[in-house]
Amino acid sequence: MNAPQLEVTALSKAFGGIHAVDQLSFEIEAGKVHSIIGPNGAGKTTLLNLLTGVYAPSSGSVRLEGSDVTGLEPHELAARGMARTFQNLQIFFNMSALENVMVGRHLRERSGWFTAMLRFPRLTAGERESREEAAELMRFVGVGEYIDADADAMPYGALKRLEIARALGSKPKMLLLDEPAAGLNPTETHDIDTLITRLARSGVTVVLVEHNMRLVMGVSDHIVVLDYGRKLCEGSADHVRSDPRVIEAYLGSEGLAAC
Amino acid sequence: MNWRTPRTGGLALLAAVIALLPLALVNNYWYEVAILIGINAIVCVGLNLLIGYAGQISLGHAGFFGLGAYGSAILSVRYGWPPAAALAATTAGVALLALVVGRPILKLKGHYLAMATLGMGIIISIVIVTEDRLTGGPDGMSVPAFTLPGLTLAGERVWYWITGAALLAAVWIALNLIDSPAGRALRALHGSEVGAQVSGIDATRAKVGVFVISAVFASFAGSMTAHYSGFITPGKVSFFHSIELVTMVVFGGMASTFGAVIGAAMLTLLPQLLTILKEYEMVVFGGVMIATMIFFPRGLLPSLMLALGRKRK
Amino acid sequence: MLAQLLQFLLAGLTVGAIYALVALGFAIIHNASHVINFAQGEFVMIGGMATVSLANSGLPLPLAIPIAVLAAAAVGVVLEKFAVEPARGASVVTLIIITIGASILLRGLATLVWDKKLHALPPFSGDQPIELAGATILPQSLWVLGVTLGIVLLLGWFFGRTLTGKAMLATAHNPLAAQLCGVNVRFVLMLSFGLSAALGAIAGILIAPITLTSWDVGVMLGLKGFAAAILGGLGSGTGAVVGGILLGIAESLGAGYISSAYKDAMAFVIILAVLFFMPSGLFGSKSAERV
Amino acid sequence: MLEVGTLTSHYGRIQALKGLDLTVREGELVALVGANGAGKTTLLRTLSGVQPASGGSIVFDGADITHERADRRVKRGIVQVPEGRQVFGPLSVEDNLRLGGYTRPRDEGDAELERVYSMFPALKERRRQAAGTLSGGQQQMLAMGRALMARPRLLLLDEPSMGLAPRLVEEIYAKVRALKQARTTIFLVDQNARAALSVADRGYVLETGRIVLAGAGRELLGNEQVKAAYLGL
Repeated sequence: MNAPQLEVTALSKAFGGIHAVDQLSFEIEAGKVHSIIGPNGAGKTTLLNLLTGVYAPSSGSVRLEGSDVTGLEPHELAARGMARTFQNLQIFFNMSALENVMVGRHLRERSGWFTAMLRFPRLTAGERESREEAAELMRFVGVGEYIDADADAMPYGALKRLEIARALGSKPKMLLLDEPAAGLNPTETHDIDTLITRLARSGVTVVLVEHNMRLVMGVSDHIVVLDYGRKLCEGSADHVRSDPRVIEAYLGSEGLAAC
Repeated sequence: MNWRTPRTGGLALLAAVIALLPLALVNNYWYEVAILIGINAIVCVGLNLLIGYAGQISLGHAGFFGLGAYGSAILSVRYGWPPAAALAATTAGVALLALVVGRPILKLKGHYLAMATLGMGIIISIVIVTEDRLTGGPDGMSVPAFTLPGLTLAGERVWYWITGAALLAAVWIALNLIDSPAGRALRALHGSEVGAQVSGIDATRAKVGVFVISAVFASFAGSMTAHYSGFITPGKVSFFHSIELVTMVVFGGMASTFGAVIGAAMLTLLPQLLTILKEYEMVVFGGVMIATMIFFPRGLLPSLMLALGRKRK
Repeated sequence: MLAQLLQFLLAGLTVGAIYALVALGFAIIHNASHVINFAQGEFVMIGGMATVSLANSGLPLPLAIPIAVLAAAAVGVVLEKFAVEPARGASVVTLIIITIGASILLRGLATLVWDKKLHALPPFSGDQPIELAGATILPQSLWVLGVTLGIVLLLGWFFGRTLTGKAMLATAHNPLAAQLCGVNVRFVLMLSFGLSAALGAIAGILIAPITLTSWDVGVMLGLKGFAAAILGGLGSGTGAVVGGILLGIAESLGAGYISSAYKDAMAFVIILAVLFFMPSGLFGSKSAERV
Repeated sequence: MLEVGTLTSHYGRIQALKGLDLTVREGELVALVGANGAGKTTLLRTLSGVQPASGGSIVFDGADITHERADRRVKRGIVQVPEGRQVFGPLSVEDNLRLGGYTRPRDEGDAELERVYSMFPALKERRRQAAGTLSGGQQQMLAMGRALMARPRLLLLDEPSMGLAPRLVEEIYAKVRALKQARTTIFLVDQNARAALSVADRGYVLETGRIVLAGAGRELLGNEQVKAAYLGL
């Protein structure tokens, strides 16, 4: 087995004394689909925020491809190949759909402020390339029909995929998706399912936080189950599905059902 | 060439207005008003990059305007520098200052940022009023005309064309910036700061960058004012002028470069027109400000475009 | 030496108490609505000017003062109802421009209703300075300190003991949950504008006998009050009071020992210095951004 | 008692409720289950009036309250325990409770407070403590106690078990059952489908803003579709 791409060790985050993520350790292997599941309030989104630098951890460490990245800023982690989407969409509603995806290419743009302000020819060429690639990405995630639309004129389901396109703009090595299927209808969810599989096949490591179990069980190579910020168990879909602790955490205790 | 994009059609329209406006300027007074509009518009175009596009408030930009004006004045009067060198040195100095203070200031958010920029502006203003040996204090100081080797630039007509050209350049630069990777980064910060950060944008660096650019625009306009009018007073450095500038930007429409120009034009003209109201001037002015913001919270130009767009559909 | 220091401290304390009252007004409105009310200084002006004109028309001070305070409170409520409420949901900058417009409008009205001259209000109880360990203090300063202390205690009682006060705190902390408890948040909004206008007016009346008053006296006082509120940490009542007193004392010491020309700059130098190290002020809460 | 007809609501630009019908009868405990993002919380907020309805109607006790202000609805007896507790952190436990009784006559306050304390003795011990320092379970108790102070005729419970340990979930549900026995009408929303449906008289399943299934609580609990939706079984 290869060295893990991401190594999380004893990671903790406390908000005002309450541990949202508590002494969490796990590993993520390159090119696989990893899912993080758990009941509401289990700390999944907090974990994603820690991994992508949105929050600084209270303690513990994160190593990416062997080097310590604990406490780095989000843009520094992005530069090391991490990209993500958000449960509460963080779309730039003041921009067009295409521009949203072009922002995702930010790290790969070559022209700086001066080139931009005086509009040197180099910029125009770069812009053309950027636009074409962004349009291509939009078609790839299945929102090609909105290439000329403003972001605030797009339906919810399309916005979720627009965010994925933006995340892909940086050509990430690792893509973290926070509830990509929440609020989507079954057809849309199925499309996300296909998209994740295609991404994984193209070599991107996918880290998925999701409530839709059918989606999770279908696509994941490896699942980490969280409860109260701690790791309840981890393993393959079949392994996790048959763990009684998981069933209890999800459906509530058997004792309750009996009364 | 697509004439309907702002960079081509909008610039052409602005150039046409600037070229034809002298037909309507019946005397030197109106030339003066037109120049004042142009100068305010240059500051607002820069300030709009910061407030409208990047979403960072500044209630202290009159400070940069004042530093530009007084920097040019002091270097050319007290130290005998040629005006062009004074202008260049002042602009560079203001850019450097904005870079240094921008970093800690722009880490602040919301009302704390408003307070810090406001404080910065007021400190600059108080220093200018107090250091009267250099600045002439509250009475102001006179400034020589702008000269280039073998050429003296003076008179309303000459400055009208200089201001017009400078405004066109300012608008062109702003439009270029907006429609570029750097400009998209700024707009992204406004749309969602965390979304921008995870896309690889260094928020602090981008904010400081646009802060410096907007400070340079203001400083340059200040230097122009000093040489054009030949006399400067601390009034243009005051807190009120900072507020006036922000109001112009918001009034015309945030995140709209031409909106900033229109806002500058409207709010420079309005007090001239309101003088006929004499003692009611302030009441009406305040009332217009409130009403405009309530009925057009996005500013005049964007609201107008929205209405037009709806009609077309 | 020591007497001089004491003298500066007393002067700073007096003006600091005024800043504290204005800052409390900023904090109360910000808590209820997240608006920074740039017209806050105008309430100070209205308080002073209204009292002067009522007193000149022959009304005794004990009657003129409450009428002036109520008038200012009414202006505050009207401001909320007709300028702030219709713009609900607008951006922070838009709201700032609206309150600045209101401030210009109120100043314009003041020049119409009154005039552009400076006015003096007689001190409440004579102007015979009182000796105090080598320093002197005006009786009016004692009024300022006493009334401010009284108001701080009264506000403490209001927010700490009454259900209406607690409903205001609750609304500030969590408007959604307050609504679910049956609190009418619009009423709370109006109440907070009225209350902070009254506080501003009282500040204006207290200080008028010391510094004179006029139609434009509110601008600097408003800005200093804002600085004090930010220094303390927006939204914290204790912060507003401490911020106000600190600014007043720093200003007075700065003017006395450093340079009187830079007296007005002191407040802003301090606020910048503090914000660079404590971006949420002295007592402000550091809220983690939830994504 | 409560009749909701073709209710729609938009959350920002998203249509969260897409024409939703349901009824709650006096004395009933009705549960609503559904996945994250299905619109459960939006529905409760629309019922409480803190989120505007964009279409349809809400009728309570025969009166159309679709566009009534939130505080008036509390006076009518529609009281919500919001998702994530939302206690007033800096205020004391007792202040939180007293604010719950904000709409009630002042002289009832003390008696009501004793009633709530007798139901939640843990709160009485901590009456002077700031609510923000309580544990998650205690905060949930406080949120429920705060709602009870308003003497609700219809109690809306949003995700009472969220983020709580199983033992605490059982404790909370024991209180819910006690309330039910006291004939309080309850509308309960929970992601913990088993817990919610097992105490409910009737249940609804919500999926992307629409009711897709309705029936008796036990019946839904055994439904294959419900099982599948929650664990991919």
